[in-house]
Amino acid sequence: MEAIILQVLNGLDKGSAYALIALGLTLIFGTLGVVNFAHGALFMLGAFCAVTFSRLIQVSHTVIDETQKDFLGNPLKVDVPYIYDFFGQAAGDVMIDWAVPLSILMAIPVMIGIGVLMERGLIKHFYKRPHADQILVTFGLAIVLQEIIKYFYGANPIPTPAPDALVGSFDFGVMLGFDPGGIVYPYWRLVYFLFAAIVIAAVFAFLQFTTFGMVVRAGMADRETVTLLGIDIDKRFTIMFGLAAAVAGLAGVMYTPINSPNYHMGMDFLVLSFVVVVVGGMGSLPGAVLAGFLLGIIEAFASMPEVLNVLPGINQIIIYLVAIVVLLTRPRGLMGRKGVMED
Amino acid sequence: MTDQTSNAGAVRPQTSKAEKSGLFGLRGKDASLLILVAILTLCAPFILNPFPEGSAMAQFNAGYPDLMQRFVIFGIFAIGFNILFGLTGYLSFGHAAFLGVGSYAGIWSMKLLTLNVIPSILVSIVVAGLFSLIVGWISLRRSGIYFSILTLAFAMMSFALAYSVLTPITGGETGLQLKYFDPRILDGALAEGTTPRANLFGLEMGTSYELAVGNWLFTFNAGYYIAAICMLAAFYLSIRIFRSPFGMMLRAVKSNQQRLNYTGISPKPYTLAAFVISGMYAGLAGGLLVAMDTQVGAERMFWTASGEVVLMTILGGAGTLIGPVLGAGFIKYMENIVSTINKTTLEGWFAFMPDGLSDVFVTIVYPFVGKGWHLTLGLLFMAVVIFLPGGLVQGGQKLAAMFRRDKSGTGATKAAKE
Amino acid sequence: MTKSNFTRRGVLKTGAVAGAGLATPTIFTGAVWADAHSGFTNAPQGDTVTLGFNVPQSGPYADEGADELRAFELAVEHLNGGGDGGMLNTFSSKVLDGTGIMGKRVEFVTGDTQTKSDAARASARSMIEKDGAIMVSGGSSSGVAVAVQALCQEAGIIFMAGLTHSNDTTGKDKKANGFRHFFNSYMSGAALAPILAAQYGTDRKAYHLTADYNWGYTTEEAVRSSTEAQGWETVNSVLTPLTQTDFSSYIAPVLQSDADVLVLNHYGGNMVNSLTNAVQFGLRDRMVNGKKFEIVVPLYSELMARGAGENIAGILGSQNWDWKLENQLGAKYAGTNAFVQSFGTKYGFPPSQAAHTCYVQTLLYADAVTRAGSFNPCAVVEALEGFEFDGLGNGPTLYRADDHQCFKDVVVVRGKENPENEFDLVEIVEVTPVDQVTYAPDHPQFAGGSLGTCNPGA
Amino acid sequence: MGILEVKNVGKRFGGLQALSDVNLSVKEGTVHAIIGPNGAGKSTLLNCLVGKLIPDTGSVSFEGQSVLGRKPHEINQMGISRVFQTPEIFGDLTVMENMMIPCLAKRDGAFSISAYGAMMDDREIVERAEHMLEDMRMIDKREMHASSMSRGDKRRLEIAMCLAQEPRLLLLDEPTAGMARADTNNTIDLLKEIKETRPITICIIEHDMHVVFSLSERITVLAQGTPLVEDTPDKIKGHPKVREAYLGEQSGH
Repeated sequence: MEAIILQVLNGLDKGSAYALIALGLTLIFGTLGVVNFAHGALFMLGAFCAVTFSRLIQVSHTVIDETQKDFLGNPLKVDVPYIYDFFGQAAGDVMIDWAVPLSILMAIPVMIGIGVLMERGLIKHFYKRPHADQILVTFGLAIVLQEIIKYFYGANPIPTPAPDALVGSFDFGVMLGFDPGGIVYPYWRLVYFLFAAIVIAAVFAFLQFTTFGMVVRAGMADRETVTLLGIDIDKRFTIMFGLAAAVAGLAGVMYTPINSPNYHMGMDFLVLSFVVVVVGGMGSLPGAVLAGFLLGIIEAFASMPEVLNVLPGINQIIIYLVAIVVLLTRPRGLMGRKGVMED
Repeated sequence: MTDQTSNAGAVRPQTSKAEKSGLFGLRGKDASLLILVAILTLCAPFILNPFPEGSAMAQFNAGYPDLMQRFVIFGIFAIGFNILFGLTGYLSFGHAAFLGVGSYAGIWSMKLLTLNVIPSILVSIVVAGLFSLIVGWISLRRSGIYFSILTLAFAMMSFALAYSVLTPITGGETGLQLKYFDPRILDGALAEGTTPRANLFGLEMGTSYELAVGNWLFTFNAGYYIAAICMLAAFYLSIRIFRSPFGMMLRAVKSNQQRLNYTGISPKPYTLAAFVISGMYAGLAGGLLVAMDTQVGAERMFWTASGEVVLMTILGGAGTLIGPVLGAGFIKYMENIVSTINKTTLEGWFAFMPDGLSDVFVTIVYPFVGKGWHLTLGLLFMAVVIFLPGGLVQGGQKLAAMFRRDKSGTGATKAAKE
Repeated sequence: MTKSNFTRRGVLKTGAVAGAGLATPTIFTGAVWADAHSGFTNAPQGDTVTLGFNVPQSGPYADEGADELRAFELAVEHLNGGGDGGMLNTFSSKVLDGTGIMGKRVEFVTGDTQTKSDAARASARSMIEKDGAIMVSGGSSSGVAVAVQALCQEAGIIFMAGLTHSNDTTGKDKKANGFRHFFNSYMSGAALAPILAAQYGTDRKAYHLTADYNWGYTTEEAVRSSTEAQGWETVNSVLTPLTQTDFSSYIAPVLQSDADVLVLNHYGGNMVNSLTNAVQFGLRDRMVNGKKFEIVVPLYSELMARGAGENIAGILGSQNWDWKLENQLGAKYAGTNAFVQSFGTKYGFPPSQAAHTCYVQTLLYADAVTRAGSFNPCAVVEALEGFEFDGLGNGPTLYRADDHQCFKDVVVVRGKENPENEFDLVEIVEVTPVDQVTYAPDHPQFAGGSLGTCNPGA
Repeated sequence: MGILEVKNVGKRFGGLQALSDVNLSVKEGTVHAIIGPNGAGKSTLLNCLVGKLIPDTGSVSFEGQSVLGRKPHEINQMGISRVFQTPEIFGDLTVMENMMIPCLAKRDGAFSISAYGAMMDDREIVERAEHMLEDMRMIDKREMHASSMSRGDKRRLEIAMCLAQEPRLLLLDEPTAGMARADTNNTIDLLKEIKETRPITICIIEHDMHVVFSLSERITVLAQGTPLVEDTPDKIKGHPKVREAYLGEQSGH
């Protein structure tokens, strides 16, 4: 029982990441009709916003400490962050400790900026071009973005820990009446799940309750009519792109304490996020979220030793197997609409 | 010299008036294109080695057997992919699986039957064809992005299984290689410790003939020529398919499936046939890879490998005859040549400059070569698709058009076109 | 007309200077050069010799590749008499004198393996066919090492493996032309087991998470058999996909089991992520059966430790070499400081074990050629087989003739609780002496292969 | 016994009874029009005839054979061709190629691989297609891309493609919808010509009464999913039930 609850939690947690990335992807994919292979790169850029932020607030000046030696026997150079000078050591340490959550403040404007820049500078010119051209240009862009990150940050993963208060895990089971130690779950993963839930809810609320959102939803359903109504759909598409980039970026920021970010993490998630979007159904936001959680949970269960003993290797293929079964039984994924990206 | 399908079927009125077929049943432009490609392929050892050995530019020479083989083999792969994607518009994102399955089949044929490459290539084609029949039969129930994801799913499952659970059959991480103690029922046993080598009735694939002209060294490699002949055959066949009723049906599938259905034609068998044909092309490419270099690793089925052939085709010009081959050459050249340029090489190039200046140049160029070759590749993808929407072929056409405009009225145009 | 399986490009490449004197282009057939080469692939002509350094420059191991490349460049510099000479000064064999190899200046070409066996072979073939490399070295995974080793065997040149840890490289896939200085899965297991028993007791229950590919299998098998020999029990072992990034669903069942040790048979990104996830789930602070829960990582690397950050604190693993060896354990490991000194001076930080093994391999090759008096691969093989040496940082070492594997002490390390800087993340716990990690050439974990005979190529 | 017999056909979409108890008999060699106000179920009925929809109840038979359960291309091969409301042609192909495809379908059936011989070497098909284009006075446009033609020409091409298969029954779904008056008249003339020169039955769904009354010999009026009356055009014109059905909604027609 504990094992099952734990795997559901794991599934929800994996699912949150899938759902967040897929949500942004399907906003672009389903509304703008653009196959965006650079979406994984946006996720990666978000993660590196966190890395950059925590480096920025640790920008230091060097003090030579004659009492200590480095590995070659020279006097040791000690770095003192400027932030100590500004806020004092105690406040500075707190800020460095909370760098990841704080970097959300930086990531939102940066990611929206990148998204808008991408759309205005590049994607805009590709709305009318064939999907093949969109694939080529966004794939090229994804490579360029990740190579730039590699140039500055290297290829190795960069540890970006959660704040000390949120490190460690939480005995969930005791609350539910299980034995202590039965269901222990890391704080940060719970934070991630809650965060994802909030972002997803915010995106849905935005689309549901604002005029802007209504127009966009109308545009998803029938783009031509909306254009005929004299609404400047282009401008809205730009904003949508910025929004999608921000969602992907935030997913990346908060993901850094779970797994150390590296420059190709976007590519690792790219294929999976396409699978999630398509299983959810093209043009359906709830579909993307549902598929994200569904695939997350199924993946978690497939990696249980009990399952693997019966079906060795099922963990290798389960996501793809589920995708095939879903697409064969439901022609347009779980909640897809007719005619979106079907030709 | 290169033409797009859209006006490819483009049959001029006079040609339909029972003009007798030209080269192997090809007419006019098609025949010239085939001849041109044949000349380029057969003279590749010269064309790809324009710089003398030992010179600073020798770095850019691509006329060594391995790369030449890769050019033509991935050319075959892309030509086959183009039959599916360029004609029917169905974007398969899992074609590398057929290449991989073909390779595994090929190496097992060399392990179990004989080191001769002919049976091995045939086995590759057949097995890849059967596998693509199964995958295609299932995946073609859906269209558009749903089809792409189904093929992707099959390919990723193939990769994941080959890398892990199927290790006894595929060798997993370390891949499959030939051993002297493999059974090989059609060949005599090899002496202990010898290295088994793929051959064509005794002619080993690695055999090379070297020709030195002054400082130039040209390598004529048996394996390359066998692969090149396969490529020419594959290219010829693809022209025939493009021009055939079958090819027209495939373009009709891309254009309007609804009308096709109401014209009494079932699109599915046509797309399935195209899928299987392109799967067999992939199998041929896989078989040739094994014949040239007797080793298979599961990575060649990873999704990035499937993505690569998509990029090759689009980069060269999807739906054009020669585009995919150009795209394949372009990407493989970047991968194999640009990635080997290191700092020392750069310093060599800019050595003629004053110290400070050469450092500046090295610093500017360095991020784009060697370990930064991916960056250059990404930038070039974007540049091509932004400036040449029809791919490299369109670039060629633009150049040709410029050339023609310059010469117009001189009469040279006609001569050049003949 | 001559038949050759691989070209002798080196002939012309270096002979070009002479050829340039010809005013009119003359057509030669290959036969003209027949008397100029000495019966093996890429025999160096003129006054230079070309080595090929094939390392991952893109993909997840790019940083490790970059470090290997730094070491290669340093080795070439030292061989050509540049710098401070590094380990040439401490190497027990004294034939290398800083004039290149046998008086020929060492040049090198580089390539990108992308950590894919296909790409690695393509890159190696370009070095052999185009650049006339006489030896290929480098690499960061066993898949690549096995693939390139087989290629070098076919081509008739020497392969000096870089970082490759799977038993297969000198086990079922061993080749006469290939040599491995790095240690292997078996040695990791054998070195770790006694120390694990000493540190954590003999009554332990281990849970293995294993990367689902060859290296993972051999490592798990090695660690498993040697810990079981110490009295440990293996309660479970689960295979994880190579492409996995989030290991939470594999870690959670560990909490449900009664295991008190988690062994992570992972490398690279897998290891960074699985360890980070395991620590997130509080495994490091967990108590089971009244014992403190422990995590073990059989193969450690500095770069992975850097990626995992503070999560590695207190976690045991094994290494081929560590830059602090000589400082902490004395002159037995001479060479270490000399290497660290020249590497650190040139690049500003201490070298990784991948850099060390690549540097040493290059020196060993150069030394073997010089001792053999020939670049002929068969002569080199003969010179390296059974070669005993010292002063290259690992203490006395043997290149065993039976499988071309180096036998030397294995370093057992532990992640530091409070690292002082990002290059000093592990502390040396103990060194397991060489005789404890030596195995018979026909050990079952290495069965199924044969070296074959050396191949000098054309 | 008509060439097309529709008996008791019913079709339901969720809560909407689109068709109920439809009976229809189209006599061979006639032009039969189906008219009715918007939402009367005309298009649903047509889709049931060509296999795009499967009726919930009843039967549809063509020349005595049931069409139910057959796929659209199979029904087409039985001898029924369909013209769409917006012309459905192969936009990326040339006019000549557009023409050759139905010729091939006629000769080779639903699927045949001839991947080797060049299309243009197939004398029989080329001649047949050229002949058809000449008939339709489109031969001068043979090298044009179909998508670049005017709407009237697209319609003409689509009809030509249907005729090339020599169908026994031609179904037309509002063939003049969205056309200018001149194009409409051209289309009427074309259809008249077809009727006179070919042994073919035509079933037409149309809004435009001008078209209906200039062409048809029998008219079925559909309202709310059931046939109201079936008679000759003259009788339909003054029929009280028809007036009733149209009045209030679209008496303008």
